Amino acid sequence: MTGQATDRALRGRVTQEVAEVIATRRVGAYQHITLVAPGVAELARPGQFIALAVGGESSGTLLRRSFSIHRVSPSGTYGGTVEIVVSAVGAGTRWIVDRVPHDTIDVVGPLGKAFPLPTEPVACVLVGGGYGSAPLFWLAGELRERGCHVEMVLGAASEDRLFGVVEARRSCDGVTVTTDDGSAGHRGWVSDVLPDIIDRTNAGVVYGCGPMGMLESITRVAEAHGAVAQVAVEESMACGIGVCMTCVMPVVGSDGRTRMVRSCVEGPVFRGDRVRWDAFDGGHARVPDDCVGAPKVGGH
Amino acid sequence: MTGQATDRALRGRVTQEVAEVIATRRVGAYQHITLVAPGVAELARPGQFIALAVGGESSGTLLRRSFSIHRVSPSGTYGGTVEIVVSAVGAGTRWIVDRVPHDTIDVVGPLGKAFPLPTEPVACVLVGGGYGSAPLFWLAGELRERGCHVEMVLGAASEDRLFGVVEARRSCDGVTVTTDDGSAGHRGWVSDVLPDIIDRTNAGVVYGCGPMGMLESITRVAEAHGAVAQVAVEESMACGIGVCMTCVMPVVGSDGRTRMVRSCVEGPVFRGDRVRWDAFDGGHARVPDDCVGAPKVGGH
Amino acid sequence: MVDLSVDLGGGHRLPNPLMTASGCAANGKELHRFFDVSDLGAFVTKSVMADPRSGRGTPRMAETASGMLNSIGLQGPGIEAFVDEDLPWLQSVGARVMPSIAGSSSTEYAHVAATLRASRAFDAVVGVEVNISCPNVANRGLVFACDPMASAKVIALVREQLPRDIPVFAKLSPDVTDITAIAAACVKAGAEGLTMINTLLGMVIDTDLMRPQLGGVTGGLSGPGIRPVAVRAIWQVRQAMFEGRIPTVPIIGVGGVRTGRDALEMVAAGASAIQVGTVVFNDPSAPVRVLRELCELLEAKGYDRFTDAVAVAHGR
Amino acid sequence: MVDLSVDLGGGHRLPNPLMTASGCAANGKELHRFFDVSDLGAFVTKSVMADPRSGRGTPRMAETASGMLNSIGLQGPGIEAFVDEDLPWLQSVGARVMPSIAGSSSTEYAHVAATLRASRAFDAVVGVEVNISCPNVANRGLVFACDPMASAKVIALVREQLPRDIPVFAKLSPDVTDITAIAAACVKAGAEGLTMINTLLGMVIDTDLMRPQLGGVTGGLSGPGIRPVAVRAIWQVRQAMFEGRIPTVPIIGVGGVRTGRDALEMVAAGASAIQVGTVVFNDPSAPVRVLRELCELLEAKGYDRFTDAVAVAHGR
Ligand SMILES: Cc1cc2nc3c(=O)[nH]c(=O)nc-3n(C[C@H](O)[C@H](O)[C@H](O)COP(=O)(O)OP(=O)(O)OC[C@H]3O[C@@H](n4cnc5c(N)ncnc54)[C@H](O)[C@@H]3O)c2cc1C
Ligand SMILES: Cc1cc2nc3c(=O)[nH]c(=O)nc-3n(C[C@H](O)[C@H](O)[C@H](O)COP(=O)(O)OP(=O)(O)OC[C@H]3O[C@@H](n4cnc5c(N)ncnc54)[C@H](O)[C@@H]3O)c2cc1C
Ligand SMILES: Cc1cc2nc3c(=O)[nH]c(=O)nc-3n(C[C@H](O)[C@H](O)[C@H](O)COP(=O)(O)O)c2cc1C
Ligand SMILES: Cc1cc2nc3c(=O)[nH]c(=O)nc-3n(C[C@H](O)[C@H](O)[C@H](O)COP(=O)(O)O)c2cc1C
Ligand code: FES
Ligand code: FES
Repeated sequence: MTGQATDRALRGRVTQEVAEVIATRRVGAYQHITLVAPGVAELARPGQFIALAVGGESSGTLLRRSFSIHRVSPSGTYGGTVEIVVSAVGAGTRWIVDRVPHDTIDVVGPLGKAFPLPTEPVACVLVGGGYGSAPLFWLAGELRERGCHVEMVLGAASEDRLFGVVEARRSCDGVTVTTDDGSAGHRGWVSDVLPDIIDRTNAGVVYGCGPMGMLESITRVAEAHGAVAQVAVEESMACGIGVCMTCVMPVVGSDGRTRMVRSCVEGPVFRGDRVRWDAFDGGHARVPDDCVGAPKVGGH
Repeated sequence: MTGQATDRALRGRVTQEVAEVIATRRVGAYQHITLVAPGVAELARPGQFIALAVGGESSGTLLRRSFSIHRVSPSGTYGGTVEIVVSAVGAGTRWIVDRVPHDTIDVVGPLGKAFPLPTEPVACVLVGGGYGSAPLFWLAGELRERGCHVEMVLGAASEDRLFGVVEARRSCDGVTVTTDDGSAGHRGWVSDVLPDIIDRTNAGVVYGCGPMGMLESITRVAEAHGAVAQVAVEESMACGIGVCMTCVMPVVGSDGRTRMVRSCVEGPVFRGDRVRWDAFDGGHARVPDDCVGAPKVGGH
Repeated sequence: MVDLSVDLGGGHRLPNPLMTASGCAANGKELHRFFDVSDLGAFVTKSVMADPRSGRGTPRMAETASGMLNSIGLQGPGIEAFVDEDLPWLQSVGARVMPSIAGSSSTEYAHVAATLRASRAFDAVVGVEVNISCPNVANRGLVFACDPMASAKVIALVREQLPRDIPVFAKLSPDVTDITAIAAACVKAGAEGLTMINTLLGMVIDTDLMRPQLGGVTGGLSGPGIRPVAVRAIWQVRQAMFEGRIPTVPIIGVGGVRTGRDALEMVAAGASAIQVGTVVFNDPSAPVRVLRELCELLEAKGYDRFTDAVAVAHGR
Repeated sequence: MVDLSVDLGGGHRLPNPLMTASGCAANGKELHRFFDVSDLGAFVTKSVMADPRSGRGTPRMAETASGMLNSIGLQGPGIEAFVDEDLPWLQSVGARVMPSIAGSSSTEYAHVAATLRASRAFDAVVGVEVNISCPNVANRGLVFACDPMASAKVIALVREQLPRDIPVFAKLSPDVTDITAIAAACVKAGAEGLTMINTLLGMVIDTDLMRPQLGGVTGGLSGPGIRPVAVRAIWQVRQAMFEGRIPTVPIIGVGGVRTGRDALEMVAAGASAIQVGTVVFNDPSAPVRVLRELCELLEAKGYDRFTDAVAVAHGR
């Protein structure tokens, strides 16, 4: 455990509650779900996530599923609500999108570190890949409240996998859309349009949320254009609360040394230039040889 | 496998279908559920049962739960329906009673042997313990169609655990109710009132469905009063279709020899005097020493 | 269309790699009500011993998380009744049969194999599975499959009784420190194939009665919950074959297969055929459903032949 | 009120029998956000080795039916950091601590035990759990727990390093042919207790990529799906104690406990304390929930003392 960072993460309060689904609707390829979860709603910050239990008391699916918090409303008719945007890819997410209003889901959250906010009103670019845009609108609002100029880039494979284009136009100072197939906006990747936007706005920070490959290229582009990248990663997580050590990835600490750190408590948001992108390969992450405690030649 | 009996059981046709719940309502301590299952409805006979899968595709509960068929309506607005009466005792039955209309349940059935019907119009007494009465009303109707005088005895621990008293009055020539606590009808057991009813009606057959202890006493009383007992047993079943050998009990065959027979295909209805009641003890059934293939002293 | 056929030895080309698992399908008639048992690559029957057996008292089952325990105690009609009634019936419907045989001593195994061989419907047999997870009366009830020497002796004696074109499959128990050692002993003794895995020894306490739930106290754990153990066993033994520590023979994978994906998982780990056991209790037509799903998956992945997918996960 | 207290040796009376399982609760701070870790009978920490370790590459987990596989590779800060930071923190919140220690050689185990013993917060320690499911570098990577001799050597060396009033618990692997043989070797070498069971060796193939899903190829299977194996292991070892084949020592039960009923099951089979592992990932406050449920069950059954329920299922 890398003392300082962990302690900071652990100071954040967390709760577990049985949340009622009060609304669920299809948005393109995704399901937008609103949960009554006053405890989470009160504590959460943009960039944090929640972990949902799947199935009932005798479910064979033991591990929780993690979702970025799209938005919270700390109070309302039903008490505080939390919204998430879910892409149904496997049995767990299918179960979640099949819930109807009044069904309940067990929620743990808010989890992880939030996006750090700049202390000065610098320009920011927010880049979301697919449902990765979900946490960015809330972030955009907070940044603009601090006087930041905020532009957003939304990218996806195709139009139906974009999330929140209309909301982006409402909440940001500029929006650029890219799709791999050209079905909406520019044909291509977010990294094609990002350099110009950073240069044009003279952005100080680029926030990113989406697939690993995209986060790596955001980091590269940001660096090349003089901005800091803050990226929210998505690793397989067994516990989401920092106790199992399954969600680790190699990250360089403030002392310059690489450690396998837990993305659930020390992330999911990391400074892009701290992530050891060189260690990732097709869903696997190697332990870099210079990592603290790495197996020596001849093996542990 | 005891050749003949099995072959007969296996000639019966069976189907597997995804049934929609179209009605579900509380009746005393039970849940009365109506399923659209045209295939089962068409094939079923009184005394047979269905086996329901529990939970969804990733359920940790693998084994089906068995329920006597309460009633079938071979056609109707929705196609054929099948009704069951469920007592929620554990996780599986709780899941089943929690289904709401339009939910679906995977059904296999009809399973097992039906109650044999007398070829002559003899008087019959039908004895149901708790939800054990569920299959008897349908049976009563068939018996009366054949000109049999039909009386029913319904017994339970308390009034809320009786099922179908009103329906019994409608479908039978006489109804007697007993409860252990006297909250309805006679205080006491069905075996207290049964001798008189057999004698009075000069009954030739006593049909029984309920807990093991009750079935044993029905058998004893019927024998003592010159009637044949036909009892539907309820053993733990892993498959319900005759392939696993978990549901066996010691039963005497037509050759006078005891075998461990499968209650799911050679039952659930057995002639009471064929069941080796002496082998049962607190939920366990021993293999009688004279059973075909019983372990010899010194072990197999 | 993917070519699903597979040759497990003896020149019997099976039309596809899907089988029932011994003891989870009885001897055919029951499942034939749900699907045509001749649609399977082979039908594996309930382990049969020399004499009729009553099996154990009840309860014989306990449900567990994603699985179940059983303690049937090898109830069955004995080999004579099996060859007189069950095998001819399976032959009459066109099934390819893999009888599973068992014994309390190595000579009992040999006797059962000899009786089988001499039977009139033996033509339907495409292989014999030897269930060595039986208590060995000569060795204080230690199961054969836990001891390489005892396992080898059974296999050698059974091998002698059967014609050369009938491959013998040794069915291994996972309850051992090193499954590759047992596998090696069986193959060296003449097994032309291995079936993996039998159930894990387990136990459930009935907390209402505060006593063991099964009449037989302990029982065999099966179902999807144990699949990772089966995949690991198949992988390890297949790896040992690649490394030359065991001669290469076909492996039949069994343990918790519920879907085509699960079957493919075992195939990629090294199985040349797949048995579906406990999941039949959940879905009586599971073996043919799994076959269909496996076929669709192979097709989607661009395989022309099922056999090209066998053991592909090694060395990736 | 049921008296839940239990004495696991060394005169440390624990207020209740519920514990975390090593590696499923980190070293306390994380779970302390959900419940007060001093409410547990003891807090079992992540197995710690001599030096800092990065653990294995990722993916390190695969979900399985009613369970999961992990291949963490004993990531940790090393014993120095543990005694400087983690143990004092646990002491500061009033937790009773059962550190879990590990090594690649018996001398590494001894060194870790010695460092622990010499540490300033050692007062918080009520016992030491020795995780012998580690690859033994001196023996071609065969895990200690698979070999009675290697297990005994580790236990004897660790025992020597620790004061008499600190009971040593050997944590056994179920992946052996006869767990009572390993248990006997450990107790004879000085273990005052046994923890059963560690994970089962398992494997999952990623059928999208057609390669092992875990970076470490094989992994440890845990969760409710394996509970019957844990209950059986506890039962067998406890039975061997009743029969005088192993000296009687307390058993800590672990493996798939999800509810108070599950805990009671292990208790009835012979466990004097219970650890909750994987289920914490499903429900972060599971250890205290299970304790509450266990207490309610004991109360409903009319037990005055928790210890009266230990091993009651034997001989019924
Ligand atoms: C911090 C974080 C934030 C996330 N935010 C969102 C979001 O806002 N919207 C959304 O749709 N999805 C999000 N995901 C991904 C989501 O958690 C997975 O899609 C989901 O876990 C898949 O579960 P499944 O049962 O459908 O798939 P399966 O493939 O059946 O899952 C099997 C196992 O793998 C894990 N797994 C599979 N895919 C992923 C993945 N991409 N990331 C992490 N674990 C995975 C599952 O959790 C489970 O343990 C997020 C993941 C993380 C870690
Ligand atoms: C032929 C037959 C007909 C039945 N008819 C009815 C009916 O009409 N109405 C009704 O409410 N119940 C009926 N039952 C009993 C019903 O199947 C059980 O109550 C149910 O299986 C319990 O499941 P559970 O998950 O709620 O309980 P759990 O205790 O969680 O079940 C655990 C395991 O034990 C088995 N089991 C538990 N209790 C019984 C039992 N009493 N009989 C058989 N298996 C059991 C379950 O099937 C399951 O495999 C019948 C059983 C059989 C065999
Ligand atoms: C009820 C039951 C009975 C079984 N009987 C036998 C048997 O007679 N012979 C045998 O080799 N295996 C027997 N098995 C083991 C299965 O064939 C199979 O190896 C094991 O259950 C794992 O596969 P599964 O998870 O698909 O069931 C039996 C399993 C069950 C559940
Ligand atoms: C992610 C994970 C990490 C584990 N790490 C350790 C460990 O470091 N030391 C150890 O003795 N056991 C370790 N275990 C095993 C558990 O302590 C426990 O013995 C096993 O998981 C069975 O219990 P469960 O089913 O309740 O998890 C680990 C288990 C998991 C799931
Ligand atoms: S998911 Fe368990 S430590 Fe991060
Ligand atoms: S329940 Fe399987 S044979 Fe009867």
